[in-house]
Amino acid sequence: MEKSNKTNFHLSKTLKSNLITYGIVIAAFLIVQLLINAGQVSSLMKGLLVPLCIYTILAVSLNLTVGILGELSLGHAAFMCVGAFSSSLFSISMLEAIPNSGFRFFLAILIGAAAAAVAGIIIGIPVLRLRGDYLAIVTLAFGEIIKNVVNVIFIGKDSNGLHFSMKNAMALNMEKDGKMILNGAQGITGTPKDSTFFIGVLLILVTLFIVLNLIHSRSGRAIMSVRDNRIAAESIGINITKYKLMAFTISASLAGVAGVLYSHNLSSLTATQKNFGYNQSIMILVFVVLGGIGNIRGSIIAAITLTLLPELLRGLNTYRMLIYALILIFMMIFNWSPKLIDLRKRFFHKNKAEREKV
Amino acid sequence: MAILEVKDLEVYYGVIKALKGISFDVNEGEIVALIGANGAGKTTTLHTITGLLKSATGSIKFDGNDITRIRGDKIVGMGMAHVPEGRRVFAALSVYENLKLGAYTRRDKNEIEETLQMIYKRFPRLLERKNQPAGTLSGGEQQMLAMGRALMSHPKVIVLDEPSMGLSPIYVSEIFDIIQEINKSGTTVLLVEQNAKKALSIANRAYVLETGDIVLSGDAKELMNNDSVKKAYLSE
Amino acid sequence: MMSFISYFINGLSLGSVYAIIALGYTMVYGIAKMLNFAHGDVIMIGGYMVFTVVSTMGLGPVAGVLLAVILCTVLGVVIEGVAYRPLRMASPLAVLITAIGVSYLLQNIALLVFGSNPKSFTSVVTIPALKLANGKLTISGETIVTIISCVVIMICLTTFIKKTKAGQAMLAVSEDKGAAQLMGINVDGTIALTFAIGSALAAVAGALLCSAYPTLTPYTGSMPGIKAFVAAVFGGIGSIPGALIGGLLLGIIENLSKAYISSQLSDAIVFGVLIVVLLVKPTGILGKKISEKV
Amino acid sequence: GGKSNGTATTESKTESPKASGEGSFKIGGIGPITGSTAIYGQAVMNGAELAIKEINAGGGIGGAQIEYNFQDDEGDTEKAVNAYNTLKDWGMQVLMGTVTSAPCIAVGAESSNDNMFQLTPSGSAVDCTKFENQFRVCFSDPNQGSASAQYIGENKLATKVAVIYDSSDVYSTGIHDKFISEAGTQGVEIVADEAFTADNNTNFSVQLQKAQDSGAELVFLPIYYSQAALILAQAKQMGYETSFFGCDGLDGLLNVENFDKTLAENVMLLTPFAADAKDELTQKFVASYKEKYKETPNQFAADAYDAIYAIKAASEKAAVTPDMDASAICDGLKKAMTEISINGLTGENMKWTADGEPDKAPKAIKIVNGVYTAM
Amino acid sequence: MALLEIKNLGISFGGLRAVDNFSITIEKGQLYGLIGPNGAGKTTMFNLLTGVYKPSAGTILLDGDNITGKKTKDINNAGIARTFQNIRLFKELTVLDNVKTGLHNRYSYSTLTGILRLPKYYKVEKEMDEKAIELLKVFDLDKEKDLLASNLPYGKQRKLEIARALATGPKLLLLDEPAAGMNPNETTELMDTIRFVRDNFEMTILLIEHDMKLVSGICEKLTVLNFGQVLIQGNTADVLNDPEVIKAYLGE
Ligand SMILES: Nc1ncnc2c1ncn2[C@@H]1O[C@H](COP(=O)(O)OP(=O)(O)OP(=O)(O)O)[C@@H](O)[C@H]1O
Ligand SMILES: Nc1ncnc2c1ncn2[C@@H]1O[C@H](COP(=O)(O)OP(=O)(O)OP(=O)(O)O)[C@@H](O)[C@H]1O
Ligand SMILES: [Mg+2]
Ligand SMILES: [Mg+2]
Repeated sequence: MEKSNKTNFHLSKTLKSNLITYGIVIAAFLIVQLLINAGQVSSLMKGLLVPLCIYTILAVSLNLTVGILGELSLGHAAFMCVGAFSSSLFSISMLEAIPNSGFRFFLAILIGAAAAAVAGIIIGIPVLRLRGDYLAIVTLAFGEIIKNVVNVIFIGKDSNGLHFSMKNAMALNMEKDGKMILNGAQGITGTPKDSTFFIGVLLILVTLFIVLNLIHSRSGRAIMSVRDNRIAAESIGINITKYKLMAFTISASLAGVAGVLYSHNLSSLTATQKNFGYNQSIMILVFVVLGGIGNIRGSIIAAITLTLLPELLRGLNTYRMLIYALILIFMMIFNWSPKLIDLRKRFFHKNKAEREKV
Repeated sequence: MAILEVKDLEVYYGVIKALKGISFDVNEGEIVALIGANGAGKTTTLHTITGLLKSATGSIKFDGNDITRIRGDKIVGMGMAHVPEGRRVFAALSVYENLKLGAYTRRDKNEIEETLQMIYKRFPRLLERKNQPAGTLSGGEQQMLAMGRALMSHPKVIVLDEPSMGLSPIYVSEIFDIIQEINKSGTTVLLVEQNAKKALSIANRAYVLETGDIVLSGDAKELMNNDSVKKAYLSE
Repeated sequence: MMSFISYFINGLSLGSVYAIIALGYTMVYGIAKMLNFAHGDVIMIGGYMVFTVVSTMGLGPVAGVLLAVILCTVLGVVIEGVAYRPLRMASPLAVLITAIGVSYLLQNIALLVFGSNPKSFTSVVTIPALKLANGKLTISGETIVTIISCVVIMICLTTFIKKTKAGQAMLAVSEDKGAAQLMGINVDGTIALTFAIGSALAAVAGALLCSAYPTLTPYTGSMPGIKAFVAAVFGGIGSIPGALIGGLLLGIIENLSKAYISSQLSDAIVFGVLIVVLLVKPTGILGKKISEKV
Repeated sequence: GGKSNGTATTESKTESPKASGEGSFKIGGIGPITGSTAIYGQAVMNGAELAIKEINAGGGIGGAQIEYNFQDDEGDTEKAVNAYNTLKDWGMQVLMGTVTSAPCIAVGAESSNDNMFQLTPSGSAVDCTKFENQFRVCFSDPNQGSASAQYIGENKLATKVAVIYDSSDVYSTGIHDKFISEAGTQGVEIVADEAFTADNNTNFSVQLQKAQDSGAELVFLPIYYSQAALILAQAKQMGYETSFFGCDGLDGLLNVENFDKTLAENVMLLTPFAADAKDELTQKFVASYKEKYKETPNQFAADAYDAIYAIKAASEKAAVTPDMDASAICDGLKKAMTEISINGLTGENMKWTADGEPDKAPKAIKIVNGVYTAM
Repeated sequence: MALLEIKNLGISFGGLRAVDNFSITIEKGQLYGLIGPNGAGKTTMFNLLTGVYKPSAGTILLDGDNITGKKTKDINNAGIARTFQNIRLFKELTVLDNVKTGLHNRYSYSTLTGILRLPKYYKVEKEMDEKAIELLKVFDLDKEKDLLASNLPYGKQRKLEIARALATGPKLLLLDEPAAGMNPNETTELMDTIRFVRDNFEMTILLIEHDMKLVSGICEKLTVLNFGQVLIQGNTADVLNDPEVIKAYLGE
């Protein structure tokens, strides 16, 4: 009897932790909405709301690969890129066919997620055979390939239908009335601005729901067992490839969703080192590591803090990124130095003990 | 004279207090055994002595010097060797390279060569496998290598963490012979063993560790006859 | 045919630059087991140092390289001591991210000190170019010096690691820091030495990189850094001859694919080849197979 | 060094605090002042600042002082929107920016929504002036592409031309595409069309080799001067002697620190601005820029300088006052822009059409004995 | 029919013949010991048997099925589970989750069911919890079920590994030096547990061990390996008194 009580307690402990995570997101949303209604939110903050959602989703989804699956990926932004471009293409070509922006955006999200998932599978199948830093470098390589390839794709539309080329815009041989949809490095312009804070928060919740429920399920345990000890996992009959691929693909497709939000938030979409290259992938990794590998709530907090930080430092102007770098280094050491962790633990322990005494 | 003196040692893992202020000493030329159940803190004690862990409070004196705050590698340079739990051989390096690293703190090439030959004689398997990557050795072979590597430094004091683990019976006896032999040739030994009976049979003195505290100490032979020790560690 | 040889030789030049950077990368990775993403930026700092000494102060190229080596060595040791050492026992990922922070920091320091305008770099190489086939093919002095430096550095490093005590200590530290300490090895000292060597190599690489491609901005180091990292992986990361081979191959493949396939997709092709190589040989060309005893 | 001393972005000048809002115009600027394109953003930031200092010293716009606030976008679209919003919070009434094209397009969507007047000094992509509140100082890319082709064709500079361009850059591809399509009509044959990318922009041996092998008489470089400097050096290294022709991006070439100017001998460029031009306006500008920022200004700085003066001219024409809100100012300026004509660094009698394009004549310039000379 | 039948199994590493011409037959329900000097090839045998290494010669029949050269996971599914000489737990998972992971292939619901938390998820998870706790109780680990595996003391980690292996529902359980690092009291306890498992789970067990007290105490039959080859096979008492075995292995 007592035992089964304990089981319930165990379940409810993770449940409680999950509910807190959802609660934080919902509370944050409500507070921001109230402030907006009260006119207390600056334009900068309003403009940052959707990006904050994007980076939160990216961080949580990468944490699935890095923290839960235990594989280092340096190409996460590439999946975002796939999601962004595929959904933008869809939205632009369907602008007239589906005038209902809500429904069109809903389909765009599905398409972005699916395209990124497909990319995840295509990349995952060969890549996941590698280990550790080799896997990291190959994901980086794939990320760069995707970015490079996107930059040489030209798609145009005229009265004869769609045209496609990988050379340049002239090679499309379009009629006079032709309109470029995807113009190589010049990218896509005119994606409808369908992303809203509300949808962003909704998608964060969906992401959390998927990731948290996955972790605390049979498949999640299998994924984590592969992370902790591959050989032991095999020895108890776990299909390593399947679970690695599953985690990788889900993570990719959620990054794709973030990409959809990204491309539908800005009217110009180009694939550069900054937004879809390894710089961005590494930035997402920074969120994950700073927030604590495998710690979903930490990812959210780190993503929000580090996205806001450079904006808050704007007053420092040319020194801005310098200070940002220093703060990043300092935060990493503060969060990760074993000595400081010990100190903190002992300090809090002492405090707690004292409080209990009282 | 005590070559190793431990006083009021407290060690933490985060908030877990693994050693709760233990004191003991080892005299020059002795074999001292440290016994205790799983998780009692034996390994923690040895790690703290050789500087792999830092103590929160307390002091350790080695050969007259306070080594409490001294860097681990210097302690080794002062003449202390450690056969660690879990063997910790350098997996990608060959057996030979592992042994050479054991003699890192020594300078005289001839003396090193001499010790090397002595070790090959003791553990012919190591000579046979001298070019094999240490990581592919069998468990017992790695244990031999860990022992050989520690001996390469020609230490004044050697601390041994379960040196017989994973060894076949014939080698277990062999290893205890070796311990006695190096002790005779002047090396002081601090020994941690699950095989308490064997350990006590070769030790001069022993300490019994229970959840981070020393609960018993004394002459090894006497402890062997102590009822509580018998019951807890020597069950037949 | 002539143009093929020419593309090939130019690829070799490029490759030799990658190789020399990769040597430093692989050195630090092999011993400290960390991807030092700031390596490319140390190269950039080395470049600026040479530039300042040679072009601004008007001293000779030898003095420039020497001072750059000294500065970068100190810089490397300081970075290691301040930013990486506190995280020694933490997850390698934490150090990787800190290295990224250091990379940003160095770039922004350079941006503030030297400005964003590119500087044209005066080559530190004074050897004339080698003319072949009636002057139809030229191998530049920079290429010759870079390749020779690579080979010399490779041989020195290999000997150093194989034959010296410090080298053996590095190997031990790379495997198990705790056990290395139990051998009497000063772990922090050994890692600092590794960074010192790696950063000194970065300074040399910086001088040669900027001599071969004579431009210098605060971001000069980052792309070659990434490419050299790829080269190091290509050759088998941690393997010193592997870095050389990886670098040269990378340069040659990059140039040939530019010439014969597509100049826009050459990077994609290089990365594609890397992926294929790793799928066939998961630890790179000369990488040791990591066999885990079960 | 080319760093700003920070005054550019801090809010008010030495004016009294009440100057802000009521008595002074708030002009915001956006561009990359960190990151790999910082060189362009910093030039714009400085060029505009210089103009504003002059105007303020001379009594401001219709008697009102200008407050200037420049925000970093790192060359990134998303950061540019953040910068825009930051400026809005500050109370910006007129936007001078952004510097690079993709961010400019993204910000354009916001500014048109807010009806905020936007004048970009250097955003040259077609879509940078998509909305009616958007104007630009520089030529649009296609404009430069066709102008270059025409110039080469009409002046019979060459019949066989090779092109080396940055396929990952909006500016470069924009000019390139138009140039290629226009070349045919001008009797110019494209014998080699070679690209490079931002990630691969230091080694040009293959592209040059191909140009050489193709027998091109002229190499067209619709790129920025930092890469051009390298291309010239490498061409020299491989012993490839040919003529080079570029657009406004090439301006700045001679001012690359430590650059061997003999490499640039006989390079031709079609640009509205050259720092070595002998006219008084340019010389004064260059001198004060050099004094203040310790380097020679490039065309980005000149574009920004002109942009500020264009805003001044339009504001005075429309008789807008600082107490008007941004939207009202925009309505005034939109109309006034098409009515003004200014003599700037980048053109005499510059006028604007309602679709935001400047109307000015490019100058063809050739580098002779290390200085720009009109052709 | 024998549960496990190995014929002429062999493998080499470089020039070293680590296991050579090895044959063994184990009947259902037997408690079988594999002993031999260090480096004789015992662990290598386990690795061959579980597909970690591919044998260069020989066949392995489990319950009549040829499982030679199959993948590790398939061999586990066919009914062989093992523990490792150097413990391999899922360190960042709780004790309970370690065992539940062992149950992975015996209790199933789809990933989607898990994510959407359909009723089946709760039902199956509950069954898994119950089954896992039942197993933990056998090893007296149920009180530690919410601890991380890495925080268990050594002896308990060994037990947890056995529990996890058992959770896969094997026909044959392989234990590699289960008593290593345990003191005599704990070893005695472990012997009881192994016997209990054999009896209550109708398990067949093959174990490697250097602790003679355990070997002589619970093994019914023994095979002695020496230099990769079978030195002798037979009843425990007979084998342990064999002069060759004494000379090569036991000493004295
Ligand atoms: N790295 C660690 N982090 C947290 N706790 C630890 C760590 N290492 C050991 N402990 C805890 O400290 C206590 C003492 O452990 P120690 O390893 O010293 O025991 P031991 O006597 O050597 O045991 P064994 O016989 O199992 O080797 C144990 O409760 C153990 O769980
Ligand atoms: N991957 C490998 N490469 C090379 N040699 C190996 C490899 N694996 C095992 N060996 C060698 O094969 C022999 C048998 O090793 P194994 O681990 O099976 O021994 P064991 O009987 O389990 O010994 P122990 O009782 O010491 O654990 C050893 O000599 C070992 O060095
Ligand atoms: Mg221990
Ligand atoms: Mg074994």
